[in-house]
Amino acid sequence: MTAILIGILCTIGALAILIAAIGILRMPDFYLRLSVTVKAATLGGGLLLLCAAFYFPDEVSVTTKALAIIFFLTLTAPVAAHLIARAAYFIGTEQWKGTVRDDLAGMYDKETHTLGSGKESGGD
Amino acid sequence: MTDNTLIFPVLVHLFTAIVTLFFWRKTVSQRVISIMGSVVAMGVSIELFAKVWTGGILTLQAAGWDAPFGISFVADVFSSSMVLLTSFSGFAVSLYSATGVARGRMLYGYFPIFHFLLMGLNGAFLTGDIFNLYVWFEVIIIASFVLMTLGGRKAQIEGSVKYMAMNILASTFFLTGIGILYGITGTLNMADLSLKIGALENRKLVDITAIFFVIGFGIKSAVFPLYFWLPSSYHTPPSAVAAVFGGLLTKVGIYALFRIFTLIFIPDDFLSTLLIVLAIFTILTGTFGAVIKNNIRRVFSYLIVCHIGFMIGGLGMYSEIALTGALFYLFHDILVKTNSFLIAGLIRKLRGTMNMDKLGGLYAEYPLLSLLMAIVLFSLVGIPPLSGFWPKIYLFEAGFMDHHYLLIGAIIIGSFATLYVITNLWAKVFWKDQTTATGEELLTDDFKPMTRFRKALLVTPIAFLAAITLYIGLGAENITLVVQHIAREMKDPSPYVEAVLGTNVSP
Amino acid sequence: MLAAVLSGLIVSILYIPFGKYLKDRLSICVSFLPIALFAYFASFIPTIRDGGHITFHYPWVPSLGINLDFHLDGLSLLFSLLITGIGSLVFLYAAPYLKGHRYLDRFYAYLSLFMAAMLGLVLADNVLLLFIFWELTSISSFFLIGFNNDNADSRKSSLIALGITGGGGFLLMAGLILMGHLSGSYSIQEMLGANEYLKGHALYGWILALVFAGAFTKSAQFPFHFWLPGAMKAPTPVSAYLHSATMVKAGIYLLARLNPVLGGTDYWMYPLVIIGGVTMLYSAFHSLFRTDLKAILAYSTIAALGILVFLIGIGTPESLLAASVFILVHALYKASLFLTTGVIDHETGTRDVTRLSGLRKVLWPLSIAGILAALSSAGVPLTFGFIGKDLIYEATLHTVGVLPIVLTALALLTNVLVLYAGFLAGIKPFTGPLPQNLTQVHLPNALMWGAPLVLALLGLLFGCLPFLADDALLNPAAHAMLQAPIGTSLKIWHGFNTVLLLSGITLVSGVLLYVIRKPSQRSLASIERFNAWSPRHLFGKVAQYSKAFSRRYTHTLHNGFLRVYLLRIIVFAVLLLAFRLFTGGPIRLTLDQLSPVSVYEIIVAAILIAAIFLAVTTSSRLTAVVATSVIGYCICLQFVFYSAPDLAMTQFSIDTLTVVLFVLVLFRLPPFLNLANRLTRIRDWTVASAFGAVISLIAIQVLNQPFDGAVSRFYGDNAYTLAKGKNVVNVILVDFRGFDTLFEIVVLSIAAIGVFSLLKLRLNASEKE
Amino acid sequence: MEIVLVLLIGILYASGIFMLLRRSMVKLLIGLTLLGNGANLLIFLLGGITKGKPPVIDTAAKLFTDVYADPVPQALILTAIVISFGLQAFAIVLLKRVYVLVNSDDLDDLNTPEEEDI
Amino acid sequence: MNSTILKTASNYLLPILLLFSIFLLLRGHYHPGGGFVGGLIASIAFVLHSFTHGTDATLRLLRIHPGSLIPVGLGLAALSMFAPMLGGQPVMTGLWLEEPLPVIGMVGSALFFDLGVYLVVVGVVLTILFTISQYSE
Amino acid sequence: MTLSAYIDYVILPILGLSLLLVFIRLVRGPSVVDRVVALDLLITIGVSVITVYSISTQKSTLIDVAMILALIAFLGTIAFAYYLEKRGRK
Amino acid sequence: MVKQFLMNLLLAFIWVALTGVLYYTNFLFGFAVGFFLMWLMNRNESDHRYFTRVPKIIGFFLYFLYEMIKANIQVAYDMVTPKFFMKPGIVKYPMNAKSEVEINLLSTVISLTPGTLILDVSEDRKVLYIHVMYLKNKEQFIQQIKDGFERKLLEILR
Ligand code: NA
Ligand code: NA
Repeated sequence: MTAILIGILCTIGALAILIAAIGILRMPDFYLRLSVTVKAATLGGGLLLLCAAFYFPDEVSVTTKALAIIFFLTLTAPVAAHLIARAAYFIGTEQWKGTVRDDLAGMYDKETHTLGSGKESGGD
Repeated sequence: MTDNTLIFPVLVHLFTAIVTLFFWRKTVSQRVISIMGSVVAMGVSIELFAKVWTGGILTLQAAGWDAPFGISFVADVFSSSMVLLTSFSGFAVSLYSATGVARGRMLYGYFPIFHFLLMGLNGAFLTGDIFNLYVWFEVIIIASFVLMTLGGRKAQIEGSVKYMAMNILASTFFLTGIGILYGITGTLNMADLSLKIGALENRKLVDITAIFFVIGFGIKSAVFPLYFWLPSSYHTPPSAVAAVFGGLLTKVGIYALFRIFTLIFIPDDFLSTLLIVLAIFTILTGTFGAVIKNNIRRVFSYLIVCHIGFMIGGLGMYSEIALTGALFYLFHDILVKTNSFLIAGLIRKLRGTMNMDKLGGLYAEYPLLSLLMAIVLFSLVGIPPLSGFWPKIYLFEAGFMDHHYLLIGAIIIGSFATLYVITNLWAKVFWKDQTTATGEELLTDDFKPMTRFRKALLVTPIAFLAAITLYIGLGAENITLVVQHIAREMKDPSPYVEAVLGTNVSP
Repeated sequence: MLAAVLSGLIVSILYIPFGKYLKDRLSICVSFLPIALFAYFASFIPTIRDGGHITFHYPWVPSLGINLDFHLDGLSLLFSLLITGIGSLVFLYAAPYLKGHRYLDRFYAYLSLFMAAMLGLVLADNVLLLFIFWELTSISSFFLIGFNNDNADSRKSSLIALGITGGGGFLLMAGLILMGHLSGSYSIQEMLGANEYLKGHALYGWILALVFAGAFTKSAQFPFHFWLPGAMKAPTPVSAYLHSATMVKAGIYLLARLNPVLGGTDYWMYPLVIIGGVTMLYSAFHSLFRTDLKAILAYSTIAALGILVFLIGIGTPESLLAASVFILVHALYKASLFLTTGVIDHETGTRDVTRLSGLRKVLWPLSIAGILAALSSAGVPLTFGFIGKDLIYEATLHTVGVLPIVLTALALLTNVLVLYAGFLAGIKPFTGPLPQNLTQVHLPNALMWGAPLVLALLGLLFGCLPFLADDALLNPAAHAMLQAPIGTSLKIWHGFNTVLLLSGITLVSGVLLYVIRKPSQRSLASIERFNAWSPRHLFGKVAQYSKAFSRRYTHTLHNGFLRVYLLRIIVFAVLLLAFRLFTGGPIRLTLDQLSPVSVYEIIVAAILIAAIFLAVTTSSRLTAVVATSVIGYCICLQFVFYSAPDLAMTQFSIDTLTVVLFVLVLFRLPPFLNLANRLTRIRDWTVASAFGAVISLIAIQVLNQPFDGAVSRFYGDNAYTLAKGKNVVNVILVDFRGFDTLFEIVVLSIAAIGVFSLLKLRLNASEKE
Repeated sequence: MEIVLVLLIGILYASGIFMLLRRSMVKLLIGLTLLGNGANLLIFLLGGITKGKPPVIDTAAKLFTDVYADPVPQALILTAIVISFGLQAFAIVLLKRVYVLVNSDDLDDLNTPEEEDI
Repeated sequence: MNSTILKTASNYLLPILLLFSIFLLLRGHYHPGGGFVGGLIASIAFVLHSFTHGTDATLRLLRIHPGSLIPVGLGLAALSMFAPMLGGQPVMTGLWLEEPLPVIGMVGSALFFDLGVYLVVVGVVLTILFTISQYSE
Repeated sequence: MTLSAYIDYVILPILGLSLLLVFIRLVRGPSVVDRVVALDLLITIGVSVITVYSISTQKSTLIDVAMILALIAFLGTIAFAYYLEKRGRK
Repeated sequence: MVKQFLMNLLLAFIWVALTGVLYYTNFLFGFAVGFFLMWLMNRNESDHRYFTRVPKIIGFFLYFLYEMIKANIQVAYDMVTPKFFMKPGIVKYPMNAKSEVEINLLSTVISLTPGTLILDVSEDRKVLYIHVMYLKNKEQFIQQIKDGFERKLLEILR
């Protein structure tokens, strides 16, 4: 019973990761790749860790650790993605030609890297 | 028998280093602690030597785990005398450093690292475990990197990069060798390795493993064609540092070569020939380099290379006489080379340069100092009956015994070059007068304005080492007894093996 | 005896603390030492005359067989007396000569040291002990020649002198050790017993070559002679003492001493006779062209040394007796001439023989000394030189085959030239008119003219009463050289024979030559045209070329490029490993005990390889760092697969930290430039791949070896029961092999301190060291 | 798998050496890292590899009940890794200093002529 | 780095990572982990903090310079190795309390040794990284 | 088919394949940030691989390794971002 | 509120201690029992938010999971099919969220759902810049987030 549950979760997780992998390979620009991979990988990794949590039920610490890793991954992945995306924007990484909109354009202060909201003056 | 005394030389320097770390930025305290630590280290080294000399090989199984399971420490006459010599050199340099090293360097950890280096050296001499030896080597290397770069001048950085690259490569060879050794024997204890390698049928594999050690230690001890780092770097650090390097760093490579190649890999024809050929080229290379250089420390650097060849040659011949000669040379060389670099430093203090063309007039201005230096310099040459003379007798005899005439020729050439180089140095630095050297320009003398106490701190270590060197020369009999004893130990390692593994292990 | 030998040494050491008090007035006191020693050695004369000899033994380095063994026989007594006797006079002479010199104390220190060394040399029974003193004489001579060390020529001469004698010294050392090794002892007395064995040994030639190298360099034989004229840069008393009477005779002494051990063969004789002959003729001829008094004397000294070598080479009893006589003769007249020259130089300020004449009017006691010495050197009857010359002809005539004619002719020619040189030095300055500029010259301190006069008078004394020296000294000396009784004794008158004829011819032609030929700068210039072929020049060339070679060698090898150094190391390693790998047996691999391969492992391995490739080929620094970390992570996965969780953790965290470090440091570094050309890269790849291949092959070899797991089993069995831990790796790290860990964190600590100081420490300009 | 590892080790060594022979100091450091990894893997392989059996005694047990991987090479490699981290950290900072000094990471620019000796 | 999100994240990551590092330190003798890895995690926590808030802020947070942890850690590790010598036992012999303490488990010299390692690693890594980042700032 | 075998023969190869695909992106770049993201993903997949492997071999010990990986990987990415941003500013 | 949560935790631990079964499932069961008991005993009207919030959290979690799987499938489909249907763009999104925690959670949630990714937060914390994969209409997208994640999240947090 547990084994089957684990098998299913495993499979979903692995497929999610595979999708992330395909995504990072196929997506046409950096932001899209990033977008695809962050969640798919977190989902996949989370599911696989959940399997481990189920698989070692008599070792509390293992379950705790598995959950802790999931928690940690979930928390850090978006932060990391945000930072690297920001850096990418600074170094002028190109966007796909099919991109329809860029509200960020011109909003960064070139010197200080502080980001404006466009609402400082006037208050929209 | 287990005896914790064995580890004291390591311990003293470790704690001296730690205590000086606690006194970070308090240079006066650091100096005092360093000198005290060195004195204590000298005391325990003497005690250790006396114990070993009278009571035979001492072993210490760390944490009480029997060999080969724990890390064994072994003090035989060889290692304890190396520890003893290190303590002499270390004391001298520590004393010299008190005034000879810029305060800025002391503020950034000169003394702790210096003691870590000495600790590493002692550890390397005392350990009976090949991987532990690797760790000691790494302690030595990193400490020497830091000492070499401390101050960060361009030449220092250049030297350090070369020194670093080649020494890390050496460590890689060493580590690879250890990996292979473990793979074929399943043990790391050197005594155990001695038995297991001795019993191994596949001699080809043994030789191959040995080659890794030849190269690894060969780089460390600056053997041709692996020596390049040495002349690239030894002229760059502060003289006190160069003194430790010149006196001890390459020697620990030599120590390791002697240890490994008399305990684990007994030189067969292949290894013996290899070592002798390397020795000949090493001597010649050092010779050629030394005769053309104009900077005192560059000259000394090449002389180190040259004289390394003498010792390697002795190891290659692998007869008792040859080993005796090589070991005698090793003992002499440690003290004299340390002192040579201290002298170079003192000269720099006196004149502000180490360029022989710009130097001059020391004999006229500082006759007693010059005399002191002369003793050291002529010991280096091996003017009889000073210390460098005696080992050559053994080496020549050994060479004649086993018909290694080319090696004898090389040693003659090397000795002759040393003579030329040193007398040339003498004539330029001491005899020639200062005005002809630099024309109108008068170089700075940092020595004259010093207080008597500071002057004494600079000169005493040189005199101290010179006195020991003189003792080695004039009291050669005692040294001879020691080195002959060691040579016998080397030719028959079974007492070592039994002391480590316990007597129940049949050789 | 030990005290006698070492007293000079002790005195010279005492000069270090007390020298400054002894400087002027008291310096004369030092002369008591050689005088006392002279008396001491003279006291042995009766014993030696009665055919006895005395040995002394003081242990020093018994395990090496080197002890302070001294042996006093006729030969060493002759030399000891010369050393202390002439030494006394030189000491006395030097006090006024160097009066007021700021380094007078040093001078006496060196001189005492030299005397001790010389005494040790001639008394040592042990060849290595002899060698020790031999080198000490070289060194003290070095300091004495360079005594006026602010003079560049002086420094150069002393370097050349030490270079030649020191170089020969090392060869000699090898030779002596070879002798000792073959005969089983370093004692000369014991070697005497092994002489037949030595002469028959295959290495006999080598022994001779090495010993000759030592003797010839020290005794200034052609082509090593040129250091001696250079050595005339030393103060004149030194020249008189070292470079005519004593040190240069060390080589002669050595040959004489070893004659019974090694001599008596053709290999011994021909080199000595030829080299001695060439030397004597060459340098005697050269003395013709010199105008500097000291140079003239130097060349005639070389000639005399040549004669001595020549005589020892002949090796007959007559020749050995002649040698021992000539040693004394030459020491007396040459030292006297040097000291005379010293006074002339000191008082007139010149040594140019063309500008000196008539000095008898102002320096009359000295002129007696000079003329007597010159006559002795000429071999005029009733001088000691006459006896010496007779014996030389006696010796050359008593050889066999065609040799008598050749050798006698050689000796004759040399003697004529030596006579000329002696006259030039001892007679020319005193005879003739006194030039105007020398009229103010006045007689110096009595010690200065007394010393040469004593020596010259001694020559006259022995010339008239040869038996005074004969039984007591010269016969025993020759006896020692031969190790057999000589059978002849010294006589003033041999009757009318060939020898007398030859002596007459020598005298007549020599005087004729002196009368006809006047020294001039022009003739000096004429000989100097041949300098390009002179041994000095040729040696200089050799030195120059070897320096140039050294420079090229060193700069080629040590060219400053790290990558070249590394390449050499690797090539060396590859060659060595490959050589041993492919000699002695094939390389096999048994596949049956290998573990199976899974897909994911292969994938990880493939990624690893690709990452390596990326790291190596990328042109972006950051990509290289990324690729390196991928490599680290893949290895980490391998560690996970193969049961090393601790390892994986550590590898991973360290790898990440390294990346962080790289990233922090890489700011603003320009991109990689492709700095190597294609050929270099191909070369490097070849070497690198060869190395990788060798490592792989070795790994395969090792895998074939059965593995002994006793140690790891012990750890597994005892980790919990004895060391209270379940993670065996950790237990090993903190317990079984805790030392490794302790010092591994020391490494880290040092690295941290290093980083800290490297980035923060800036020395200010005043902090030099 | 041993064969794969042998191959890997060879490649690691080879590429490490190749990188050592470059002029760039960054490459030199990467080369040293690669060599270090190669050496570690070599020790790991030659000590004998065992799959999926870490040398950790089960929570409940006091002794190993199953075969386990040789812990010795692991301990050695651990030490070696840490040590080479120390060296590497220092080397990387040295690289920084080199760059500050000569404004490039070309090691040839670093060579100081002998005339500048003190 | 001037990022609000990272700042917030690092505020809660720091205690989590520190807690975790102590966990790793204490269990090293039984499971993978130990002083070394524990120290690394702790230093990574502070490094993260310094990335966000700047090195100076982290140094203020630490109160002492991380470098001063090095001698303390070294001293602790060395003493725990050499303490047995005072009792006449071979150097480095493990000394253990008879009974395990709650939570921490068996307490012995090995634990102090590991703690020393932990401190040294934290000191070393932080010294290195902070020195570098201060240098480039 | 046991769970262990399923993981060995299905899940791990899938993950391996993913690793490979991500690695291809890492090699291809084109920008440094692409590589950094690929690296980050590689590590996340690595965490998964280790987790799954620990199930397959029934060694819970390995989860610890996964945990370390997850904790530390974040730092690497941050460092790269830090670097790129700083470099971008100059 | 915190007090209640701690109380609940304490009850869960007591349950675990009583049963002596050190499993996670057991702990969760204990937590649920405790929650139920506390809900039963709660008579204080002013403090009932704890009991509404727990179900809301669970609800939010389920909503999040649903969105995630839905969007994942969409993206997966886009990816395995050769042609891209994407219309990516960066959208400025004015937040209602104010505090650090709110902003962080909101951005985490948005980032973890496929198709959207937070690029940055403006310095004055008024605006999120979101990268959107399928951007048909800016206003519609903003409204969707406002009504979806942000509202639900703020309900829980405030
Ligand atoms: Na550990
Ligand atoms: Na999203």
